[in-house]
Amino acid sequence: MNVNWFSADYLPWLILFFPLLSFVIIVLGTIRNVVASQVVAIAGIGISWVLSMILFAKAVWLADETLGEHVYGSAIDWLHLGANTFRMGVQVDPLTAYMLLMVPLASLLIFIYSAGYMHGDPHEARFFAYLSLFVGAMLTLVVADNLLMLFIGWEVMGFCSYSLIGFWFHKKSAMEAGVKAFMTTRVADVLMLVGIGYLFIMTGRMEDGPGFTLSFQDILRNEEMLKFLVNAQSVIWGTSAATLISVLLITGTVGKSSQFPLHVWLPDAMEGPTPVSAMIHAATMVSAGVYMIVRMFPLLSAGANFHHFEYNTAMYYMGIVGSVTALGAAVLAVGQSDIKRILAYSTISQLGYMVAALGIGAWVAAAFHLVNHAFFKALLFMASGSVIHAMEHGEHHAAEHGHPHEHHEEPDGLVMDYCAPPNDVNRMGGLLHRIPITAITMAIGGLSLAGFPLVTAGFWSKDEIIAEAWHGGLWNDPYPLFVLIMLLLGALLTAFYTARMWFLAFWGKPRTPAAQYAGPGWLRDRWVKWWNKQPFSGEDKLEQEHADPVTNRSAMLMEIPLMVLSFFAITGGWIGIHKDIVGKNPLHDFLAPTLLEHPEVVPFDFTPMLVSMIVALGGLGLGWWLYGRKPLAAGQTDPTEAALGPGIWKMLQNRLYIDILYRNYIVRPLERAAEKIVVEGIDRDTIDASLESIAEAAIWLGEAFKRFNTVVIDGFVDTTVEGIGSFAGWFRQIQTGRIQQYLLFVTLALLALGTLFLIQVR
Amino acid sequence: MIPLWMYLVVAAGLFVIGMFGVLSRRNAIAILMGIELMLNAVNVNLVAFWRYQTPTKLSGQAFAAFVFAVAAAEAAVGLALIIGIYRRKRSVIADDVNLLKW
Amino acid sequence: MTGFLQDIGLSYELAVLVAKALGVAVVGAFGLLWTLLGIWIERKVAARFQDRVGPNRVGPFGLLQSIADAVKIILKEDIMNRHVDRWPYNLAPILSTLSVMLIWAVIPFTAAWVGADLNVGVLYLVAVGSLGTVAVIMAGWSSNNKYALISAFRAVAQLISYEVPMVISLLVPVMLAGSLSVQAIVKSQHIAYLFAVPMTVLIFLISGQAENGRGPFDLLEAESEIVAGFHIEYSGMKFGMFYVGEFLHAFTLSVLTALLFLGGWQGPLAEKIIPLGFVYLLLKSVFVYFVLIWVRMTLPRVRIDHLLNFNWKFLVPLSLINLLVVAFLWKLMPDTDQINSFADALGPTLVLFLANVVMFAGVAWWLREWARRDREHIEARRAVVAEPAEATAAAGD
Amino acid sequence: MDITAEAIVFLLLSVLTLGSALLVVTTRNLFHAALYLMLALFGVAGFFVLLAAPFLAGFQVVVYIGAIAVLIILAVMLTPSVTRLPRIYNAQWAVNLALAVVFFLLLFSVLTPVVDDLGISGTWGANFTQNSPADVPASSVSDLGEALVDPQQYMLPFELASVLLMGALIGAALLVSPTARDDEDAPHESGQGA
Repeated sequence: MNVNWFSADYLPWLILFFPLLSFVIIVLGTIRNVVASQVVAIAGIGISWVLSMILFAKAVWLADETLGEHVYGSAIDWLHLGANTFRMGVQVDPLTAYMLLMVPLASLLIFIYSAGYMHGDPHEARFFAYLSLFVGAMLTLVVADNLLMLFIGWEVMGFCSYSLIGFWFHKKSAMEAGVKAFMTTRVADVLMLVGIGYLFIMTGRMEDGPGFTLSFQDILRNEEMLKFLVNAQSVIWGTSAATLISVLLITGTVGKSSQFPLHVWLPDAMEGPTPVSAMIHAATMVSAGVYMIVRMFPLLSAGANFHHFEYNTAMYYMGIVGSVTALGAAVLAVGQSDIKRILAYSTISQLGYMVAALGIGAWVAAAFHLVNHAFFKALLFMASGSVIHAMEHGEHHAAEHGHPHEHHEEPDGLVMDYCAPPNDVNRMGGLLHRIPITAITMAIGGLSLAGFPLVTAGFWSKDEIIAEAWHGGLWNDPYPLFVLIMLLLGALLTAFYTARMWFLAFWGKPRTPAAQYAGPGWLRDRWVKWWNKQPFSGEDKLEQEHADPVTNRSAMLMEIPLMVLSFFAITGGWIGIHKDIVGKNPLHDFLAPTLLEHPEVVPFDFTPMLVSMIVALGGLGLGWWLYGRKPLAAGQTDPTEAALGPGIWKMLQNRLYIDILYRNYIVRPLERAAEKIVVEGIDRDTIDASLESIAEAAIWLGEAFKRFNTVVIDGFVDTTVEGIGSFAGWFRQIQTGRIQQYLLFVTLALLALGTLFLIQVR
Repeated sequence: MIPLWMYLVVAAGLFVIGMFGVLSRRNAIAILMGIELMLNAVNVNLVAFWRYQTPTKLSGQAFAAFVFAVAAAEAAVGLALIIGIYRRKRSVIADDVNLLKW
Repeated sequence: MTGFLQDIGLSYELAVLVAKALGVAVVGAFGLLWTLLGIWIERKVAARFQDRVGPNRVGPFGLLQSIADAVKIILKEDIMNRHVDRWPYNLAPILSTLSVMLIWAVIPFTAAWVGADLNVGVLYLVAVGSLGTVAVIMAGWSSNNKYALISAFRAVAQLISYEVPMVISLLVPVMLAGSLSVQAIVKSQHIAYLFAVPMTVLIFLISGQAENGRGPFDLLEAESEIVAGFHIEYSGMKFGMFYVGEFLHAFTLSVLTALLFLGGWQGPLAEKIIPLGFVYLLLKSVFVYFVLIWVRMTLPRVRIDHLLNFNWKFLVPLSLINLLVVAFLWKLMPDTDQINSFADALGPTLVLFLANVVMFAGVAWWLREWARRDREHIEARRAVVAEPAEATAAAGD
Repeated sequence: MDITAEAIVFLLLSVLTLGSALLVVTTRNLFHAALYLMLALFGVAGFFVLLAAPFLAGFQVVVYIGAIAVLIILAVMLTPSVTRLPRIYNAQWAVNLALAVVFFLLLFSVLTPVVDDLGISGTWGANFTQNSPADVPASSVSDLGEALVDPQQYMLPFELASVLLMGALIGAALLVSPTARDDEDAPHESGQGA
């Protein structure tokens, strides 16, 4: 085969190849060498990023409708199934290209950040191996040209998320969080696999169709196929095949992207190292779910005419699940004090936005928000990691200064409101002076998340979703209106809890000694001095280097990605500003050819924009009013708690008891049922019993054989052996050690031989 | 001239005498002497056959020469062993060195 | 001779037998008579070395002294200890003399006078020479005397050891002549081998002297240590026979040296006037014998370990190297198998002589290094021995 | 067979060799046995001369008598306390004697035409009756020398023999070297004698 690997048709293979290669190299080769593993992993993703950029540039260069019609891509035969063949292939259409802008870049930055964050961990090489595999799987999923290959990447990511969340496997909570994530997503994945299988079967039933296929090109860009699926009756009465498949696929996303009611795994997922959280929340895992439904949108929306506000079951499903998740998660985020958990709920909430946007047909907006969210959420998570690092350092430092370590019990299993001390925003305060770069970058990310008007990326993408909902809600259709209201409330709360988080962490005075001494690093201390108008002397520098020369490098490695991401958290949104404002919407023009039927652009309306501005600013303002105006002092009750009352607050902190509900009414009964029915009834009383009777029969037979063996065979063998033994005992007496006797025997033998020879000659 | 078989019979006698010495003498040095006698018997045979059967081909003489070399080596190592054993056990009786048995 | 005997009516075999017997008698008688003269010469020469006069009472210049001694020794009582091992004790002196006399069987006295020109003559020399060892051992053992036994031990060690370099050095003239026959070796010496291979001559003389148990190597009968050694229990003519054997052994060595390296009977007109060869041989032998007496009278006796060390660590390697060098050069030079005149021999002789000079230089350097190392070793040991004494002295203070 | 000089010499040598060999194995005094061994070896050398192999005869005297026998004597002298053992034969000597006689008779019956003459067996003998061999080439000694170093003939065994001798030399030196007795466990009688 003559392949030009640098043509756009084959380049996607290389993009996914290099991280996977890094994984193999690290696992098989450099697992003992941390630095080499770092280099290999970063080199792998770095090459991948460069190739992605090349591909993206090519796609942009070709930014007209032809890329939608003729995607880049190539495929090989993978598995022959009788008359049919599974083909594995890659494709790059505008949507993929847009994802390739985000995924490798965010991953690369997370990798660099990890090199600093994971410094000193005994299993750092393993960590990088998993990260590489994680990214490789995500890239596989992104460039896949069929649903099966996408599903492979999907599942590998499931495994990687399990491994990475439970990376500190000696910690029981981490291990359980890993299991929880894996099991929860597994529930959804099984349903999704059923959907994929059903889709595969249905495509084969179409007359004059392409035959059994899962290829995106064959299904999504084939109008007759979509029509056939919509009209085909499914196995469940009253629903079309398209509906059934869509619901199953969306369920997969509900698990993967952590939508209500399967959202419970994501908040626990931050038991893993912070770069993993950044990875899961931004670049890979949860994005994959949304990416999948964005990708499958033509199928999901088949039969609906949402431009004229006619929706189908799948879209209702998405819209309701998404908006409920968006608001619910935002509400939950308000009640959290763990900085990472706040961000986790915000992720769930934002993913809810995207799913809800798809539910009302805002396809471009969903993709837009997906990428923007990835940037600022990666930024926020890495910044929070930096904060945690600083707090841990501060704790050690405080201990050196005479403040005793606080020994905290780690949760054994599912403890709802546990918050690890360095993560607790109540224990922070005043960190702006200790870690200014982190504070500033986090502020940028937070503003983007909150949708600070006109400047930030988050504003533009979120605004587009709200605008679309507004557009639908204008027609007094209750469904878009419901979505709109939910999303607006969610946006308000998002701005509020973002402000709360930031002010609690960085504003005011330090509330604990740990916060007072937080934050190492040359750059940070230099900034601290600069901020406090103190000269940074050479002595200080020497002291720092003496204290911890390695941490300085880690700190630097952790801060560079923050600054890079800050840039994207702001500018990422500018490519998608509505064309009525700036005259051209390049993102929309670029993405639109992906779909067979180009999505219409909702006419610009100033009202929703104003509303969203007000909501965002209102939320931020409320946050400032409660937390920024007079910063929380040590020991003071949270103002929100005071406003809501302890009952609701406790409920919020316990995540509305959903997790406990699951535990008590699903997990435990299931466990009990498994114990009773499967273990005792089926396994022990039926299978074991029958096995035991077989075993008893076998034992009896064995006894019989044994008796035969002892008496007959052993008797024979023993007699032989004893005979040989006694003969040997008698015979060994000739070995007297007397050389002359031996010689006598030799001579006798010689004589015998000679006589024999003579007789023969005769 | 003397027929070949006379040489052979003398050699056989020498060999048998040496063999008896090897088999019967208790002293290790005497055993070694017996071995020398046997080797000499073989040499006589070799040379006699060379003389009577193939006087133009020197195989017999060459083999006798090699027997000399082997005998010299055997005597040197054998006597060294005997003296070593004597130093250790104060005995050169072959039957006293019978540790290697069942 | 055989012809004459056949003429007077004897059969061929008998004639040969008688002729041989006559030859043996003549040679043996000459040997014994020459002993008497030789002993006188030796005593005279030794006396000169020791700044004495030597025998001068009996006969002119004391010439008859040996005869007087012989008469005396024959007439002395033959004492035999009761505990001696009778047969070996009595056989030993005979064997001692016999082994020397047997050597004379292959010596070519002139171009025509030779007892038996064996084609394995040199090997015969070596073989018969080794019988002398047996005589010494037998004497030492059978005397049932500690000193004699020690002497026998020494004899075994010394004689077997020095046989190695001697045989190796004997190979050199064999190689140069291309024959084992002594007569052939003598005849091939158009230029005496002494000039071609002086190193070999030196090695041969040293090892031969040691074989004889004379000169600086007379440990077998070191009077000051083991009171005459293996012949301590012998008296009378048995002792006399040992004495004769020893003297003849030494003189035979001189004769062999003369034959193998000095051209033997060769000399002006030696092939024309046959008896002249005998005179030449005698002169050359006496000269070598004089040298041997010189050495014997000049050098002190060596210790047994020095003796063996010198042999195994110096003489054997040196003789091997010497043999290899000569063999290599001899193989290298053209037409070495067709040397029929003085002129033919000149070139190869020169080459070999030069090689020997180089070897001498190497040996001199080697010995110097050896001596230097020895000296350093001794000094180091002396320092080690001296130091603890000082240390204890210091501790005592 | 006529009574020629050669026959007489052969007879004498046979008596000498076999007689002294018998004495070697029967003499109580080992020193005497070693001397008899020398005599027997000398007789063998005589056979070599009779068989027109003077080189081997010389070799026999040099190597066997001059070296091996002397070494044996040395060994005898080094182990003096056992030269006069109460018994010189071990327990099986009678069997050995019978065996030796049978063996000799076996060989005798094979080798000699006498058996045929006696009519004991018609076809046993391998016929070794030739008594007038061809003459030995005059150059047999130098031929032997050349054969020993000829790559086509005996060079390999010759070199192997030299390696063997070297090994024996080193091995013997090692076996009796003073350092080899360091681990000695037997009591030192010599040490107490002084």
